[in-house]
Amino acid sequence: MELNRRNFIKFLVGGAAGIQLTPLPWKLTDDIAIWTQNWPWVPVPPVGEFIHEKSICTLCPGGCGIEVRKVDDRAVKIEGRTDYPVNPGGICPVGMGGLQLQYNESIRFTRPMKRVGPRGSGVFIDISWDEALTMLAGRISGLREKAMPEALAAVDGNPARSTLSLMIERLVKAVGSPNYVRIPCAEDTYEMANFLMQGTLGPMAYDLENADYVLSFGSGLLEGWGAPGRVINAWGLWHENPAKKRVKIVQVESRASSTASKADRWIAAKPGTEAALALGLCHVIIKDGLYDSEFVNECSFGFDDFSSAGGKDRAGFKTMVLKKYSPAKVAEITGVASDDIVSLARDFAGAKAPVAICGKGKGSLSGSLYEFMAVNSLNAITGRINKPGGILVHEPIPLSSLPEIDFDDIASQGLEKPRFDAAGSTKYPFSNSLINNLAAAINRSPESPVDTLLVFAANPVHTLPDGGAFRKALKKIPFIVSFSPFRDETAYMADLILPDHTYLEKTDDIVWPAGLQYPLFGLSLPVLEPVYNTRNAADVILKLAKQIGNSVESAFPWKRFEEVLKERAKGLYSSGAGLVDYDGTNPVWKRLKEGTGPGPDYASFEEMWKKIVSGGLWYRLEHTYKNWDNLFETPSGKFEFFSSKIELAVNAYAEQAGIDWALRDMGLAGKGDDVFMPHYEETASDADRSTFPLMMLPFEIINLTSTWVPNPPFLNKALFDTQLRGDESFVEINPETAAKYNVGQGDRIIIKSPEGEVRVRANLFEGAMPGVLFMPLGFGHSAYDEFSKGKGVNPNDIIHAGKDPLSGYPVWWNTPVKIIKV
Amino acid sequence: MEKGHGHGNSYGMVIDLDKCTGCGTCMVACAAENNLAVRPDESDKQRSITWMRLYKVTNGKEFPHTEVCYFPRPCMQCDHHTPCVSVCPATATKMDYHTGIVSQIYTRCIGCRYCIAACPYHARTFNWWDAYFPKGKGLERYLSPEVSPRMRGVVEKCTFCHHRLMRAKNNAYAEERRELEEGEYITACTEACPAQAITFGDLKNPEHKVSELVKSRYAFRLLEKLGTEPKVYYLSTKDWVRRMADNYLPGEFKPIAKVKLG
Amino acid sequence: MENPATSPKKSSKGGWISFLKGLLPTENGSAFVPPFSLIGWIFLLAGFFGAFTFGWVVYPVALYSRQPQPISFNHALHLDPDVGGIEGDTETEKCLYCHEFRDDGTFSGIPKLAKCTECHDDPESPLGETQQEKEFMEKYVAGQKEIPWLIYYRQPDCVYFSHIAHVKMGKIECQTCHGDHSKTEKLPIYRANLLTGYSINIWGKNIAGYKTNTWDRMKMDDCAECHTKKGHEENNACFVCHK
Amino acid sequence: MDSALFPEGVKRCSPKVFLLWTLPWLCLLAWGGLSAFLCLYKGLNQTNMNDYFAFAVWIVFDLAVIALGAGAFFTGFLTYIIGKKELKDILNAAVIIGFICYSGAIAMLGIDIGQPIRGWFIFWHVNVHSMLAEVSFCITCYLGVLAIEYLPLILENRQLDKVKELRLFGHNLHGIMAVFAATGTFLSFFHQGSLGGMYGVMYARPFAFREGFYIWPWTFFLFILSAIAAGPAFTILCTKLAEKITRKKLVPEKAFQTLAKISGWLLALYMVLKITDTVNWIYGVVPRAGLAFMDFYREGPYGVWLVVAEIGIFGIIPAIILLVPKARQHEGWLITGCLLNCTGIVINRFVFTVVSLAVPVMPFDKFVSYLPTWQEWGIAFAVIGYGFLLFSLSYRYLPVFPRERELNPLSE
Repeated sequence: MELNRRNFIKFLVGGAAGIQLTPLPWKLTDDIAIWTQNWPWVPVPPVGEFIHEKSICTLCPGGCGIEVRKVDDRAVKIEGRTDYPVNPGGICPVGMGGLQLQYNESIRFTRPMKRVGPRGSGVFIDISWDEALTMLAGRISGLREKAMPEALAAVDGNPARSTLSLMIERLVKAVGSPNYVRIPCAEDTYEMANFLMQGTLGPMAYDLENADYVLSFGSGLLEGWGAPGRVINAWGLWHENPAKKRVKIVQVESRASSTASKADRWIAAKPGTEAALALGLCHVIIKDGLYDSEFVNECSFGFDDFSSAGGKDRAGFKTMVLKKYSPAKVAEITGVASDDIVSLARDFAGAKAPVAICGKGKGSLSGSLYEFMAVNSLNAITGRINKPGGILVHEPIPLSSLPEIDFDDIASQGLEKPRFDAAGSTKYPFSNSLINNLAAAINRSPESPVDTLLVFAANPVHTLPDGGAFRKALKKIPFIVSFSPFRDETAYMADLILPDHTYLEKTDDIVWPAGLQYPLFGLSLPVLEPVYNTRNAADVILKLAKQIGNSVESAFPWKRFEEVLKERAKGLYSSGAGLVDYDGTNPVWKRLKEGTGPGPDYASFEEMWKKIVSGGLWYRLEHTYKNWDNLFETPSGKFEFFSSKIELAVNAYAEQAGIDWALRDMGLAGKGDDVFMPHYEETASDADRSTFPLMMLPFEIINLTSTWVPNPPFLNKALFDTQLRGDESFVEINPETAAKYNVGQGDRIIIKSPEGEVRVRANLFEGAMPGVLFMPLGFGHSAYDEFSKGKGVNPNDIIHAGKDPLSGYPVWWNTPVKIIKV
Repeated sequence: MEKGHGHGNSYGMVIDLDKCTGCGTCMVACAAENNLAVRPDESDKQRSITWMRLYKVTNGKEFPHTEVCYFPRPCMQCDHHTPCVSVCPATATKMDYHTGIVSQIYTRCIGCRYCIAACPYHARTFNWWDAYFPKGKGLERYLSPEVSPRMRGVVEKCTFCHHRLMRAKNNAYAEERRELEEGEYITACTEACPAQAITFGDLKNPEHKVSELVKSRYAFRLLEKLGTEPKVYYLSTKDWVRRMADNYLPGEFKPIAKVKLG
Repeated sequence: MENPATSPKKSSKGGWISFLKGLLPTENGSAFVPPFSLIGWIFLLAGFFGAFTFGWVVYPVALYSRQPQPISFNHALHLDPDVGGIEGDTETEKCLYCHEFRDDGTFSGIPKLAKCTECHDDPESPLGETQQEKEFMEKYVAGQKEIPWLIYYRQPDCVYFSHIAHVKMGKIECQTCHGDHSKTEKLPIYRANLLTGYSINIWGKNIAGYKTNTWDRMKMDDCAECHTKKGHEENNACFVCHK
Repeated sequence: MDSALFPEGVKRCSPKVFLLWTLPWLCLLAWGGLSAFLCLYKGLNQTNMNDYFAFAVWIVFDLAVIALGAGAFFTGFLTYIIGKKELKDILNAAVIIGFICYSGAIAMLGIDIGQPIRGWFIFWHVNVHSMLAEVSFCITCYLGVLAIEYLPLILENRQLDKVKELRLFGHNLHGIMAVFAATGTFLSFFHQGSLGGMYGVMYARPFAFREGFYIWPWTFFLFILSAIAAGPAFTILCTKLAEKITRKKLVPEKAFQTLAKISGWLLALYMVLKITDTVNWIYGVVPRAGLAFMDFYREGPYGVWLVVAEIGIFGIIPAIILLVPKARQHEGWLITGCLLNCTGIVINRFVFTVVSLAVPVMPFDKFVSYLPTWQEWGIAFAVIGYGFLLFSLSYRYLPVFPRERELNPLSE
């Protein structure tokens, strides 16, 4: 019986038959199917115990309360807190996507590093913390030995008033350098305006929830302005009952943003003419006698004409406004119909609790001083200052200030030297930092005056609206240190990386969330163990100070950052007021109206501190409304429509070469007494309008970060394909304008400005003002990972930045451009 | 009005479009809650996986009278003759008459995409790729164990965060309860919405706010004429917005007389 | 085309019968050669039974891995009233002593080291002298390292299972699904399906999927069967057990 | 060289020529093979399908070939059940074409689904309400039937025929072919219908939705009718093509004429019903959804011309051609008629698949366009290549056309 072909076939046939009668083929089929259900390359999230940790989001100055849901030690979700007064439950998309910033190795620095590749290549090698600190301490001490401590400069993007930013400023000062520079934001302009007209230093505080008529001059209430969790919640409240809607929202903006198009009324004023509009409204209100005579007569200065020392007759605010801002004229300037101006003014003045607010977009970009003053005047003449639903004027939050530094000789000599950005000089008397000037100074001089630059929580290379000036300046700075936890564009330019924790891993404080109408001190707590070898920047500063020694060391007598926070909190306790418990049942803004609140809900400082550390906040309900007679700290002791401070400053500067020169040099087009009062200045531009017939205006959207914080990839899902398609971002352009250049939907165009050009696609949008191109901020990263790198273009690259008169802040809303169809 | 079949609950959602600001937090919350796959390029909206998707509509008027409105669109959990359920050949999707929620079982789905074709709301998306979790990036560390990540080649859709219902039940059981209070079970998007534009609850339970809201004169649903009886309702005082929600023959649409404000 | 077999006329009548006849070997008709010689049958059957035994005997063994647990554990000893400190009026309560419910109603499953160290916190704590016990103290307790237990009854990721719903609300005994472990002195070898990674306890020890006890198998049908038997058809809805 | 395998007494080209002839089809197969590999290994991202075009070119092809393959069961039905004996001469060809169409379609479906390995869930976890389940069941079973119908022909190969038991087996299979023809007919009627049902039941898609009789929407019956109208036409086309290529008369004209006549009548009947259905839809389903007929054709490349083409040019005209004896007896006209007929059915399947999905239902939803990738084309064309190859091989080695020998006597 040999095994020939036929028999072998029989053998196989038998086998085939036999196997059918066993489980093998059937179980195999099933198992292979089950294999596809459990493919090894599909991640299986580990199970464990669910834990919830409360903290505060510090991705923006809004400081919303967040609760992090964890599985054992792994964070799996961020949710809004309902037991935190700023945001009752909701947060913004960025905060919601926060975990993608925490758990993404390719956008984070995992340990200290030093540069090996060429600048900007982002090639670093790992080093130890000791090595890194020694390197930096050595460099700084070196500068001090060379008696040029001022060559140390710091760029700080942490919220103003935050303890960390104080520590950074303190470090720079202690070393002996005046060059502590901040990233400018709307609040800086706002505080300047307040300082000039009210003499107060308190932060921006709008009682939105209690207002019944909100006139917003470009504030992106729905684009992430202030604390998004709070403002958007307020929006919800305003629309609670459609049947009897109480609140009216009016948006002044040149583009149908979410805010503009969802508002009850949209006033489309040309960008940069808001001041004129505000004054136009004042005109109507004054003319119709709708203004608050009590406030104007009793508590204000410079409303009516007056004669100054020496019997010189001066024209007051009233005269100026009546003379120069008639609806007709304003209509001409702003492009808003004069009837609209009139009706708007009457609605505003007629409302029970109106408030006019300013700070364009998210408020993360600087504003125009005179515009803010004009809006302030609008609130003033209607008597909306320190009234429920109006603007609340507060003392700064009573945190105790850090002990005085006793400077050694090197330091004090260094501090004598002028700031590189000339902020606070006679030319820019009211600004305390001008980053655009710093860049200019460096670019101007052959050798960078800055030797060592420390960068904290900032990505100026990408976020500054300066047409790339700062990026250029960085190339000249010999030594750059980045404290960023993220691999951002600025960090790529750095020589030394001292990575900070992410906001979920570190202790930090929120001092007065942006725009909130009552004082609040929040504590952001580490809800996660640091996943990488990073350190809280504040603790790094403490270590650094030790190593530098001398007066620097003595300026930082603390071991850990928590000690500093606790020490500052002592001030809250000694203020003898404030609450640390909040259960979310009765919103603070409701209780605020009474102006009185229960006494402190803690007996001792230790008790208060323990509660703050657990609950995360301290806030105060007491507020004295309408205390106009003792509220203002101006030279006149009144609200100054006519700012004596400006007058003094201008005259002081004029001593050098006469008033006309002074005005010109300060960038003022206005003449005479106008310049001391809120007035409209046409934004100066050196560009030739015939070659650049169009305007480009960058805008912010809530589901795309435009600050130093990377964009969580989840948010890309929420972008429309008319905002980003593939790697191309879109510019919003009015169909009418598009037709002129025969540009169709989706066409590729080049936008050219004096600073350069970018390639984008066109999105035809009726809501865009004709003649203006609108580009979203936040695209065009050259750093980070595949989720954002190389996606779209960054309008900042082509912004033709001017200077705001008097304040000197960058003007980003006036870029002349032309388009070329590809 | 009697919703759903049999007894039990009929969970539904009411979205106030006047409150909705189009911020997209609902989308992000949904993605984070349900382990949605994120690819480097999410700009191809025909292939990007979203359970809750925002549609942007404008009234088409020219500058400066343009108005924009956003339609957040989860799965409608159609109550009647659910289009996707009857067509699925492998019984991978079913309507649970005790919750009114339409399930989708990824491990059962064979990826024929018939359900996608049958759904007029585009509420269903297909996994064209393997989930994107490159080695060494560590993205998978934020995944929640409550929702199973999907494999390539299957269809997925909004589940009304069904796992949250299970979570709520577990909590109740721990307290020896069987019945859930209103608000104990809400979806991630409802919870996240900073404008409180979304209300979630049991349409069958007169106590629940939703059953009140759906009676509003401003309430409407998407493509009601098709008779799919969605359990997702919308509210808007704007006629042009309500008109956007369905196809109308000339003269068919009945505007609501504007109510006086204040 | 002389071949009559293919010409339609013939085949049209009595197709069936001749068809079957053709298959059988028949003696009559001298020209006829039986299709299967004896040797042919031998080969056929050899193939048949070879495959048969392979499918029933070899395959089931080859399909599963064999992994011992990191260290041994003696349920019986821990539950012994004279030895272990484990209390509880009912069997279930005793199980829950270590395999406990969390406050949010979730189930902790296999205890974490912390649970063990509640009793075995220091060298003085009650413990035997075996090598395994030494290793437990040194490697895990001292080293604060979680024990990488292999879990027999871990369902795949697509499955959601609420213990509290079954144990607390459904009043189901632990052993109904897990069998009685209170008497076991050592942990069985862990066996996982090499293709699917499923523990053998899920698909069932019997290759044919045949089960005698309720705890022999933990497939979907077993859950459904019990739900139906207990009159809880509503719990057979997909999303009740799938996530 | 391989002449030993040829059917007796017929002439076949030389192996070289034959190889040359198969080359292009082999290339198509290779292209398809590569595409298939990519789609199975990397996933369906290799295609241009998306969540708007969930079904695309593959499904269009599937539906088309299945409809055109209907010639097999219908010819079988006419031959064995109705007893049109003259069709025996073309039946083998019809069966092979059917087999090609169905096996091709099933192969494509296997790649089209996202989880092929779990494909059998359709059968194991079947949802009886799903038309797709019905389709899957029927076409798989029917493919089996076709295989059985194909088998005896294979066994008639000259060499295989030498093995006695095989010959007996084949011979007896022949005997009971009527049974399978009946089964095939039953199965086919159902799945052809269910394919139409698939679209008819998508009642949230006003473009495709139809009312109907009991659980079956009108499209169910329309699809059956259109399939049996086009199937024979396609059989005629293929056979004619074979005749042209081989430069031989393979089938007596009578067979063609019978098929053409029947096809013509069925097409005419189909057209009547199709038009009624369309009108009924325009005044029923469409306005109820708040739409007007023209709304479906406002955007994109799919205009009303599609309707005109489908019903007019590729419906009524071929019907007339095939019904007028004078016309259909003229070969040129016959072929034109059959071509138009088949094209019409393909358009119909295309419209129901692609246009149904392309037309947005939500008012604020936008129209998106779709073009297949080379991978999609590759798999689609592979089916054609496979068809040509299998038919050529069958023709070369099997007595596909029983009358070939007498129609083309070898000149010694």
